Amino acid sequence: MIGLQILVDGFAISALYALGAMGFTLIFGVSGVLNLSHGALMVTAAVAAWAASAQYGFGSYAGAAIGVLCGLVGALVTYFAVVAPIERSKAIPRAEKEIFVLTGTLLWGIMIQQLVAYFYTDNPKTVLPLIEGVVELAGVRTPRNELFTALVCWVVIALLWAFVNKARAGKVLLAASMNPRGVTLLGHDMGRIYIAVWAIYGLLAGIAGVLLGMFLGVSSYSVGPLTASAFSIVVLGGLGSVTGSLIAAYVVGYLETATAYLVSPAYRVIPALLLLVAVMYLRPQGFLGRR
Amino acid sequence: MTFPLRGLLLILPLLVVAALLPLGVSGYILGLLTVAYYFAVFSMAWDLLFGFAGEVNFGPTFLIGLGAYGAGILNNRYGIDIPLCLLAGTLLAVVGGLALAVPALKLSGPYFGLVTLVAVLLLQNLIVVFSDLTGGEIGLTVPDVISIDADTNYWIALGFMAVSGLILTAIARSPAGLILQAAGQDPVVAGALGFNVAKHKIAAFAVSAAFSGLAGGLIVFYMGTASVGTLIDTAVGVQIIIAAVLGGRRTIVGGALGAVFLIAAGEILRPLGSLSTFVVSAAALAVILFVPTGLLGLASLRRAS
Amino acid sequence: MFDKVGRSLSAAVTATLVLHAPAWAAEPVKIGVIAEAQSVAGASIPQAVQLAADEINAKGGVDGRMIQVVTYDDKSSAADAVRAFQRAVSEDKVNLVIASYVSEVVLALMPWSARLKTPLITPGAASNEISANVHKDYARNKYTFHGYLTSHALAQAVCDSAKETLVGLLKAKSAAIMSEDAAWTRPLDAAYEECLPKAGLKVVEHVRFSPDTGDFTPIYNKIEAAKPDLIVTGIAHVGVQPTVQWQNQQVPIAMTGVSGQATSSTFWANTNGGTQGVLFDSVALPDVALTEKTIPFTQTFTKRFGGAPSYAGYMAYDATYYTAEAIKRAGSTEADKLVEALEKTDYTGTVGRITFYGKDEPFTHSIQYGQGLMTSVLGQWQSGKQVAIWPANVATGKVVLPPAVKPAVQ
Amino acid sequence: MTVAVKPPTAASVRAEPCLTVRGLTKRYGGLVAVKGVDLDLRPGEILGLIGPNGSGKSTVMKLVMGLEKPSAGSIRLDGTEIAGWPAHKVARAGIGLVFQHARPLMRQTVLENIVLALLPDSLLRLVPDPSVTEKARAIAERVGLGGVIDRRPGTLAFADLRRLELAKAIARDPRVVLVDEPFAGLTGPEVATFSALIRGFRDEGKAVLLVDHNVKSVSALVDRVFALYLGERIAEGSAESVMADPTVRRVYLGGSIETAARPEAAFKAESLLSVEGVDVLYGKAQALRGVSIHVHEGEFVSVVGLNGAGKTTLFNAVSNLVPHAGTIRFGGQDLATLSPAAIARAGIVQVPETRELFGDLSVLENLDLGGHHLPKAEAAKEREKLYDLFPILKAREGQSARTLSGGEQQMLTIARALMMRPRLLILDEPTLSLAPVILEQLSKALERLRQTTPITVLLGEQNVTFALPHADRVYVLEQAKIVWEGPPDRFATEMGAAYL
Repeated sequence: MIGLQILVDGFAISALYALGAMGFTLIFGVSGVLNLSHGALMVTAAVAAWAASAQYGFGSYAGAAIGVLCGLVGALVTYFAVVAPIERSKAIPRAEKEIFVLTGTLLWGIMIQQLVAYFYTDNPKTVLPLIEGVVELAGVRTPRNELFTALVCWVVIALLWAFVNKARAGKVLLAASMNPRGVTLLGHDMGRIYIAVWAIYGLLAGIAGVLLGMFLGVSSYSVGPLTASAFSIVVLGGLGSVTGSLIAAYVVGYLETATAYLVSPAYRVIPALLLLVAVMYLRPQGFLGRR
Repeated sequence: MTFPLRGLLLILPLLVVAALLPLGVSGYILGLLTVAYYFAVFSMAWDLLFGFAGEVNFGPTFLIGLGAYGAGILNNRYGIDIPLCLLAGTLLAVVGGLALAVPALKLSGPYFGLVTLVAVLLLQNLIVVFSDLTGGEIGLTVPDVISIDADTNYWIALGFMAVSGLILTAIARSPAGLILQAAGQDPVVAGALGFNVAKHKIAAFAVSAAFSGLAGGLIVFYMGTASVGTLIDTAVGVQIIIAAVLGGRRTIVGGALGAVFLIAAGEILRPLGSLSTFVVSAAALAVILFVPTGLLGLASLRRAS
Repeated sequence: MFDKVGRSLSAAVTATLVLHAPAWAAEPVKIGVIAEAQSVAGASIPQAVQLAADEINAKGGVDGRMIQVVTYDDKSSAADAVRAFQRAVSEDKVNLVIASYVSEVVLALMPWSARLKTPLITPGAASNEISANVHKDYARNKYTFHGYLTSHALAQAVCDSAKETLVGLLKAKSAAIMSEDAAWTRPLDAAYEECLPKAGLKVVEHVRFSPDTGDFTPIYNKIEAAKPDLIVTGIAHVGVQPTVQWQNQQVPIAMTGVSGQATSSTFWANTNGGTQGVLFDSVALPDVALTEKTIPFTQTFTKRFGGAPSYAGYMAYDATYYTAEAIKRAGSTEADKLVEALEKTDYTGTVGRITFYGKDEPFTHSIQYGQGLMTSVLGQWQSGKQVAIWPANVATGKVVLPPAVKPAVQ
Repeated sequence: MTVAVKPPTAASVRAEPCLTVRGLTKRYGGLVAVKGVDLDLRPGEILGLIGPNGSGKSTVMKLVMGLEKPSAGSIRLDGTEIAGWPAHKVARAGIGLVFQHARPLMRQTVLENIVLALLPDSLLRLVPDPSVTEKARAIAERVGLGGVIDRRPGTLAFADLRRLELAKAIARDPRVVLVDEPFAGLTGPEVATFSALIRGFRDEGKAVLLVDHNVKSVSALVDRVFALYLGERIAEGSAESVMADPTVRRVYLGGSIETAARPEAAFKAESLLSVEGVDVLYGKAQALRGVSIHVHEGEFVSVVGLNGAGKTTLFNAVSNLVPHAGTIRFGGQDLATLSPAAIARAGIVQVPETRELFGDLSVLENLDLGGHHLPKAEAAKEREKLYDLFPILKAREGQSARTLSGGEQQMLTIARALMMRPRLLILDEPTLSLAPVILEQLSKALERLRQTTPITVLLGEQNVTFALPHADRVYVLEQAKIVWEGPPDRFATEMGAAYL
């Protein structure tokens, strides 16, 4: 019974982790950027969805759409206002672009966090779920919302997979993540590819944020932990490997759930952190990363 | 090699002015600066790792926290004298520094950054889990403090910052520091020149950890309390990093400048309430985008041209 | 929106002169207020103190001395609070400080209150440690007053209210304790373990979870597996998430206890109504006449600041009044005399009759708990409103079963 | 430059070797970069280790220095086994390396860079030693850096940066000096100065290993040459004998040459591509000097030159991948303002030396990415045509590009570029480290392309045999300059001898 419960409960939370991390790894793969304002963008999307539906009286569907849109806009603003200027700056030596992008997006994330707290306080908020009620799943009572979350996550992941592997435009993104110079020589401007990738990232972060808001709730305090968890999952899976992130999300999600059930909810995150440290020592490139 | 001398001539008057401040400035401002000076040491110690050893440490607060809690717990639990507590805290931080140095030698860039971040998260979790010993999220109160006199505390912090800055600058500019920079900038070339890159980096970690840990311990015995929120939280680490980048990377002294600047800015912007953090972050972002060399870099740029 | 911006700005202004005291008047009494302006619980503190001070000043002040309030925003950070305390004492020369609802912050301030010999009252931190520290080293820490109930007393209130209202209704025989793993919940949980059985509730499960927890499914499943009739909480860091998930997962067990966030008036909106049926203990509720002072205060406060006071607001309002009385009794704002006078406090405020435990009792300088003294109110969220269930003399409604809880069968 | 070989001094021949390498092997996954190399180096001797790109010469150097760990074999320094030691131990044991690309500490002065090389590996050196500084100044004077001693490397001229590398080597005072491409990017007089400095090492009794692409550039300096190809020794001996060696000549020049040029007058008068007076600077190094070439529509033009002559730089300038001075026009349009991608879309498609395939994608997917701008049906048609040209690609259609052999990868790269229907196809060193039999297939495919389509091709090659047969016109690029232009049949008589 407990095994079954772990199986059911771990599934949705892991799917959510995966969706959150996927966009993060995608932009790293294509543009080499680790976006430390990731958590702030997810929270922006969730709080926007909450505010739209709970405060300004839009319906829950319109609210969710507004949330996702805010994620998209936030991601593009992050790219144009923070990342692109750093990458283009001549005053920053090439070898130091990485630390500048990290610090820059980190500061940007703090700015977003502060604005959210300022306008909507730092109280946690939950987005009104699109579907309510519970179902019995092999004896485990599961909220429909949890199933809905898992379902949406997987549909989005599948769409992303299909886009990248099947659609012509998506193939270019995949190719760009393997060899940017190669796609340039084939006549694709990396500048436009970056914009496309950030847009996709924004959509993914927005969807993940809104789902998180419905499933677990967010507050401006969630910004740091959300970024840290995406960062950990992505590194664990192998930077830039979308499949790796998916696997890592499930490993972390189930490890946390199992710890909560079998050991104690108080130690929930500790085994995952220890695993991460162990993997870094033994296999620094992560599960599916290449070096 | 004339720069250090000139730098000293520039800094000495500043120090003299700072030392005389208690004669004319209120206790509150002194208290503010006291904290700023300890943060200055955090930033300078971080800069030794980043600017010279080339290691991006996202978890300066891991080392600080070890020093602070190591010292605080001994005093709180066993009533051991402050100097011994500080020593033990510093040693604990050095051990933590060595533990970070091991992955630093194997990993690069974001991978190492993540390990340092995870170290902070683990420490944070452990403090909450072992709240019997650590006081958990409500913090640890130490019975003893160094002094309750604002002036004395201020002078101690100022002296500590000056001495730390001097030692760290001396190390950074010494022949050993030159080797460290070579190891940080291009480990392959440094190895080919016959330098054991690992040895020098480990030493840098130990030194950085010692200063971070000692400063962490001192701040505990200044405030009379240690808590996750004030010393370990990643937000604190971010502030230390921002201070160093803002002041000017690889200058050591820049970290001190940045730390004082940040705390002063926070105070000046206090009327903005919660927006003050927003404004400070925005200002720091603007500096990063437009003056990547930081405040000191800006100054030296002027001089060069 | 503009209203909100204006409010936070005015709350953040560093020092606010209350009344333009006439030049010939006696030296004013200065009260420092340190709290986070951004959080709902914290923002009420300076507002309530201000309100009380205005009222007292309008009636001629304390022996002719006007009360002047100086506020500081500590962003709930111990370091900021210590800095603010230092400034309050050495720069702004305040006579007494009312500070924070966060135990960490108050514990960090305590030694400073001792060192700088300035009385400190917390209107909302619960940790037993605060008053235990006063008891342990009275000579040193006597300047701190725990102007709120201790965790121990809070647990007692939860047990008392459960015994009288829930046990019968739910035919409850057992309970599960669910607390965030934090220092403040340790004494709370210990007290729960002690008093729940006395209330006829066997403790069948005790879950402590990480305050960072986002997904509460495992916790609820674990609790359900133990088949308790009641969940007793000890949560403050989390609140919205466990409540919403309790509702989404239709956990068929009623939930009561100490839930810091549930006392806030915005909790219904933040949980999208997920809090329907949630029971919680609070020192006061907006529409509940604990004393004749409660409702007038709530109304004046709401009118002036555009929202109901938080629990810490009630305590801070009362603290200002009993401080004024103590100053009157002592005839001085000199710290030791003021402490002595404060210890003799017997004041009926908005939350009940306030008296402090003496130096020989384990929780020295914390507010005495008990019927006829100060108790807390058991509230329940019902259709967007906080309804008082217990004590019976102030109740404004009856318990309704949460949506997922089935009525007990004989 | 004339070939003047100095006879080895009697002493150096007789001396015992100080560095002995036996059976040195290095594998990277499945690729064997170095196969059982045996090599001796004596004190007071300069040995030239030569080989084209990808021959494994740099790997040998890295293995000796300890920058890579050998898979098998032994490296002895004066009898001590040092194979597998970390670089810093190797360096302390007495081997020094002069990197090809200057890698100074950019934030320190020239003097500090030299001081660094003089320091012992100690943590406790906290006080500067004035005698070290004095010594560093003396070394700076010796290599000709006396005037710039307080400047940062970023402000130095290219030759001075190279001097700095030598100064560091001198400071270390190793018994064995490894020099990677000593003369790359230097002008004639600078080469002379550097040669003198390197001879200085020999005269002090040090053993010197010069690593370079070809014999020509080092022939004046070396006592002996060791030629490496595909990780194995192909010749060893005096510079003359190695240059005369048939294997070496085949590797560098290919076999006999037949040409089938069409006269320039056969093409339209205006050029499709015209490059005029293009200069490229890599930091301080001049990679191209006033280069002008033109290509007519339908013409097949080869640019031949040794590795490092500037061919890749020229093509990158055409694609606007490197900043350059001068004008480049394509079909009358100035390319200066176009992005690399826009230039590719305009019809100039490169097949880069590095291939730039998408390793994890299949052959089919790689091709489809090339045909991305075409409607799907057109792309499929184009693909069938290319399968016809390179049948092996059809057989490998579903395989990921990473798993292809080098030759197959090269064919895929060309096919992928052709999918874009280029107006001008640029082929950069397509023969790089390919086996002869593959070269033949590739050559046939190119010939067929030339015969059956109106394609315009600009080919950059070191391998003359591959470059000449298809060419209508040939340019020779040497040390960043075009030194010869003419039809392929005149190449052998006018340039053949001096080329290698």
